Amino acid sequence: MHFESWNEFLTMGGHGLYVWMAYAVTFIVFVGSYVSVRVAARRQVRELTWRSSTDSNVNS
Amino acid sequence: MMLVRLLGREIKTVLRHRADVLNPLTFLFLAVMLFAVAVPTRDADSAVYGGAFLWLIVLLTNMLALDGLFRRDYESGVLEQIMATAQVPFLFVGLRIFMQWLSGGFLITLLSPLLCLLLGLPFEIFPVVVLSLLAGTPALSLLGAIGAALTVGFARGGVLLGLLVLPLYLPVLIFGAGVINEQLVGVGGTAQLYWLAFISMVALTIGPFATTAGLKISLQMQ
Amino acid sequence: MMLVRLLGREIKTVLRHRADVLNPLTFLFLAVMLFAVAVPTRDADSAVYGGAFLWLIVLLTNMLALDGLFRRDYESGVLEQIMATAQVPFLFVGLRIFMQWLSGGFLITLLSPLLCLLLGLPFEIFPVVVLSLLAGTPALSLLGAIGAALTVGFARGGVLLGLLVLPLYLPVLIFGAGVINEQLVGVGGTAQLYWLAFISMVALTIGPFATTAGLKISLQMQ
Amino acid sequence: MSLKTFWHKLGSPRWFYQISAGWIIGFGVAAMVLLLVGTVWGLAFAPADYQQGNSFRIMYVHVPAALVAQSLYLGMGVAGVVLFVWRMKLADVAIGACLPLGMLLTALALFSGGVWGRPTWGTWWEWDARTVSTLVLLFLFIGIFALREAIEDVELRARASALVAIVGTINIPIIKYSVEWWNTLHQGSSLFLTKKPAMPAEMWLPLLVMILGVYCFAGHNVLSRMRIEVLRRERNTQWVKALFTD
Amino acid sequence: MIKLSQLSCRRGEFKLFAPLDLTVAAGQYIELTGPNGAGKTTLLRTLAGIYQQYDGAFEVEDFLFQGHRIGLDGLLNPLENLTWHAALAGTVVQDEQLREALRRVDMLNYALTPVQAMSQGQQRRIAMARWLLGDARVWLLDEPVTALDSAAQTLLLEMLQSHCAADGIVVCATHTPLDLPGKQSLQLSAVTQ
Amino acid sequence: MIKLSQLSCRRGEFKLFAPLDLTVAAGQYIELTGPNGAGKTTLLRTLAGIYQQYDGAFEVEDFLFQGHRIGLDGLLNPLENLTWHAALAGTVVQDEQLREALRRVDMLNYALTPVQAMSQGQQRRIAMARWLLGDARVWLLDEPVTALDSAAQTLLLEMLQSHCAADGIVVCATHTPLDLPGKQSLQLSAVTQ
Ligand code: HEM
Ligand SMILES: Nc1ncnc2c1ncn2[C@@H]1O[C@H](COP(=O)(O)OP(=O)(O)OP(=O)(O)O)[C@@H](O)[C@H]1O
Ligand SMILES: Nc1ncnc2c1ncn2[C@@H]1O[C@H](COP(=O)(O)OP(=O)(O)OP(=O)(O)O)[C@@H](O)[C@H]1O
Ligand SMILES: [Mg+2]
Ligand SMILES: [Mg+2]
Repeated sequence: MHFESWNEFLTMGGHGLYVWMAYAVTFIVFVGSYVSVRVAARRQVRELTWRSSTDSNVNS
Repeated sequence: MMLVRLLGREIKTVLRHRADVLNPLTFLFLAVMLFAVAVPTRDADSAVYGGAFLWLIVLLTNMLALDGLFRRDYESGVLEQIMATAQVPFLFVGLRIFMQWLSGGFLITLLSPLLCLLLGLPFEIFPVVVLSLLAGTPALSLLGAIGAALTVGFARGGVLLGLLVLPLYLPVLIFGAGVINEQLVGVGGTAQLYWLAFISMVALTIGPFATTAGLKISLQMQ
Repeated sequence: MMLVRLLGREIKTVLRHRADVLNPLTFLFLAVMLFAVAVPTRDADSAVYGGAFLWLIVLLTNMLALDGLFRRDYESGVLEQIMATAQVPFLFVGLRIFMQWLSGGFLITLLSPLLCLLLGLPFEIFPVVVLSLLAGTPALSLLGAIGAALTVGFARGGVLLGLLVLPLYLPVLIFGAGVINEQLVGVGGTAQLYWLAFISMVALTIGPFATTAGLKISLQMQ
Repeated sequence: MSLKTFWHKLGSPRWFYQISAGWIIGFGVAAMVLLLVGTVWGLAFAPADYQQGNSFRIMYVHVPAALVAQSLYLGMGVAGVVLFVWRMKLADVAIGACLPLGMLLTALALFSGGVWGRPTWGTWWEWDARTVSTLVLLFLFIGIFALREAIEDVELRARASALVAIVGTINIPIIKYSVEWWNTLHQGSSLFLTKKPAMPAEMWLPLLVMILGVYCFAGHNVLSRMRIEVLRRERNTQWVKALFTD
Repeated sequence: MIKLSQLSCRRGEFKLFAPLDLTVAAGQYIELTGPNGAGKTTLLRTLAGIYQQYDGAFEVEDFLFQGHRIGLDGLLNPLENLTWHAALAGTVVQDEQLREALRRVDMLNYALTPVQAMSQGQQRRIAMARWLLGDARVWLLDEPVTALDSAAQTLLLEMLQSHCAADGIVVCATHTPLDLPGKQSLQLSAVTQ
Repeated sequence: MIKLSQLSCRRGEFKLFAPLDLTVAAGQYIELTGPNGAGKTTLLRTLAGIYQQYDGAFEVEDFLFQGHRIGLDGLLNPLENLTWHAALAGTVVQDEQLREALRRVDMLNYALTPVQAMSQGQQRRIAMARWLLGDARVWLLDEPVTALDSAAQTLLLEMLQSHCAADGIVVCATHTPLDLPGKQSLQLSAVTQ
């Protein structure tokens, strides 16, 4: 482990603000795009199941 | 009164469809970037050029958007209908100019701090830049509309538009860039700011009328 | 052969009517004058800005003229006829691009010494400016035509055109302004000149084909 | 299965839907592991840079974002060629899927670069070779995005964005070279797979892990967006209906 | 009520037709005929106040004008176009009236499609819906039959008949005669250039 | 010779009409009829190679196409436009042939006027002159009767008759039936959206 203590790890020799800001935004970007795809997929599944169930009983 | 309600509805409909808001902004950022790339040295007085260039590019973006302002309505016969049916045609023409300013000049003003950042202008003059743009861009749209109205009849009006409109734009540019330079040098540029606002007022009074007259002339040629 | 004679006649007819030659020039002179007015200090290194600014304005003028390049033929049905009747449509599209370059880029190149004078550039770099414009402007017209072809279908294509085309213009601007700066500093800028010519060659190969494909797409929307 | 049959099968959306499930899970897991290991390694264990101190750790986020963003654009160019030459509908689905992540990663590269520049160059924004080429990349992405927004018709939108992607890709090397020539204040490209990297091994190894991690993430994200688009486009076909009648 | 006294239109310094004198009472249908280039469009645009190079005088009550051009904004859909036109004429229309007009021209299921994504005849039908909404007494129509299919042509005849019956006036340039009661034909003779 | 096999056009993913099978021999006149929005223009633009969103296949020999749009450059005068079109089709025409074509459509004295300074009907006549110059065997015409006065309508009929007589083929979308010998009508039924 490069750093001796936790709080040194956090301050990063004075550059902590920048490093954590960059990593925070990266985390948001990655998780955000993952979640948005998941939500879109789930919404589509709900929509398609609803459509096909109404279609099936319409023409059955 | 009744007319205001009507105009409200027109703004909603026109805005929803034609305010392709995103494009003028990205075009502007690109142009600013091209400037910063083209100008190799970065030093104090480059800020002066930066300010002047910002105004020049706002002016050119405005002209690019103006060229198409009336052309489509001219070809489709909508202008014909405005002149034939409306009791107060200059009101509807004025509304179209307002829409163009809203999705052009006004938006640029809102985002000008970002542009200043890219141009490397010092922080303290950001408010002045915003103010100068706010005061100046209405004049750009109004005066530009006159040129657009007159040249809509010609096939390649775009560049003739430049010819007609640039002399009208000259004072706006001089004062706009002037405000920024004065501020940079420290001498308060408020005098130019008032001049800008004054030009916009004058443009507001003559703009819609002159544009309507210009459109009437172009319609004779159709 | 026969086709060349035909094209000769086409150039004559199109040139006589549509090369509103005067306009790109006047627009350019006005823009250069605006620059001279906007930039208060006149000193040695302003020549650097002058060179960069000249290229930037040539680029933006080109874009202004491009916006209307295909729009009128699109509306009048002439583009429809080209795609329907011509065995080799990209030839006639290429010819239109050539006409636009002739009355735009090429003309600016011919008159650039005058512009350099206005911008206060030293005499000895006039030939370099002319050469760089000659090598660079074909690429501007050819690449710009691709953007114009794709955006002709949209109402306010002008600014979307800027968005599509400016990134492609960046290298031309960098090398164009670069050649002038190198020359000013005394280091021979010939390498960049070859790069400009190379970009124009690449643009010549992909330009007409991509533009024709773009026009075909826009015609589907009519 | 020979490449020929693979290529032929790629034409059928249904086949793509079936095989992509496995790939998405594979990429997802790999990305999770690689990114976790890479971040921890880069943040906590890699030695500090003797000049920049710890701020160089932003590189582990900045470089992968920039590289993957560029490869996504090149991927769109390739998909454009596939669409024009072989008229494959899936290529348009690919372009539509790469676009959002590409824009996001370019913006991330710009942001992280700016944040990194603050302590090292003293300003948030510095006009130099790398910054300009990334900004141009962002505008190339926005150009295609704006064009796709402007065209409703699916087939026309496909051909128009394919054309712009191809022309853009042809220009990327020219833009890169012109920007490089123009002035390179930016740190020389220190990581070439061919020559020995300027950084010590324990510095660029986590970078390699992060780059692979982000590539896997991109694979996962793009493929899942493609699956959604394929389902949307084939929603009226029998096989999709059969899938969803429980 | 329309009154023309010694009205003749000019293109540059070239007179298009001999000066006209005409008074049109309520309920009448004037059919403007003449060869191509006789000046029918120019006359109608003059009466509509768009074209201003004429000699003599004329008076026209509140009118609506339909030229060779459709006059609709291609980006907006029929509902928005019709609302905008009503605002132009200073009248306020409820949504119900708009739908009724579109139903009458059989374009209700295109109510939300941008006008540019329609066929020539469909766009013409939207323009016809516009006439129904205004309360203009005088209709100035320039070749309204263009691009209309047989169903739309019969609808056009019905609309003109009911407008004239309600004391309205129709002045219509056309190359295919329309049999309406009380038709008065106005022949513009072509002048060689 | 024209051959359609299972040809149907699409707007987005919406099919406009049922697939068509048709073989047209030399000398025949096909009249395309159907309500507004049936897809006549789309079919003609597909046959002319302008519109590419179709299913099925078709073959058309060398053809000329006349759409709703005039297809002439407004800034150029008729002579220049006709020369340009001939160059487009790859044929060379002498001045004499141009004047003869303009004389036939009675537009000789407008030979030097820019096309944009002409009435709708006059512009249509210049387009008709263009048909005379090319040697295309197949004529694809979209509502050619628009804006033509009675004299021009009779001229149109004569031209179509002599073209068919000379083993040419005419495919014409129109709302007003044209009585030509050997007429075969092709009805496109409208599909509700
Ligand atoms: C907004 C600012 C910045 C942008 C847009 C940017 C962009 C980029 C890009 C696109 C790359 C990948 C180059 C390639 O294609 O291989 C890169 C790599 C790199 N950047 Fe930046 N950068 C920025 C700021 C910085 C700063 C401030 C530093 C350090 C002081 C830095 C250090 C590096 C390093 C070390 C690499 C790795 C070299 C390589 O892998 O080729 N960058 N940057
Ligand atoms: N530019 C367009 N974009 C999208 N859809 C269109 C466009 N033009 C026409 N359509 C649609 O395609 C269908 C057929 O149009 P087309 O112009 O071929 O009809 P048409 O038979 O020529 O009708 P008309 O007799 O009115 O000319 C119509 O339903 C119309 O709504
Ligand atoms: N834009 C214009 N500029 C100059 N002259 C024009 C213009 N439009 C028409 N003209 C001329 O004016 C005369 C009358 O034109 P107008 O359009 O009124 O004829 P019209 O009766 O409508 O013919 P059509 O039946 O073909 O529509 C014609 O000789 C024409 O050449
Ligand atoms: Mg007329
Ligand atoms: Mg049609």
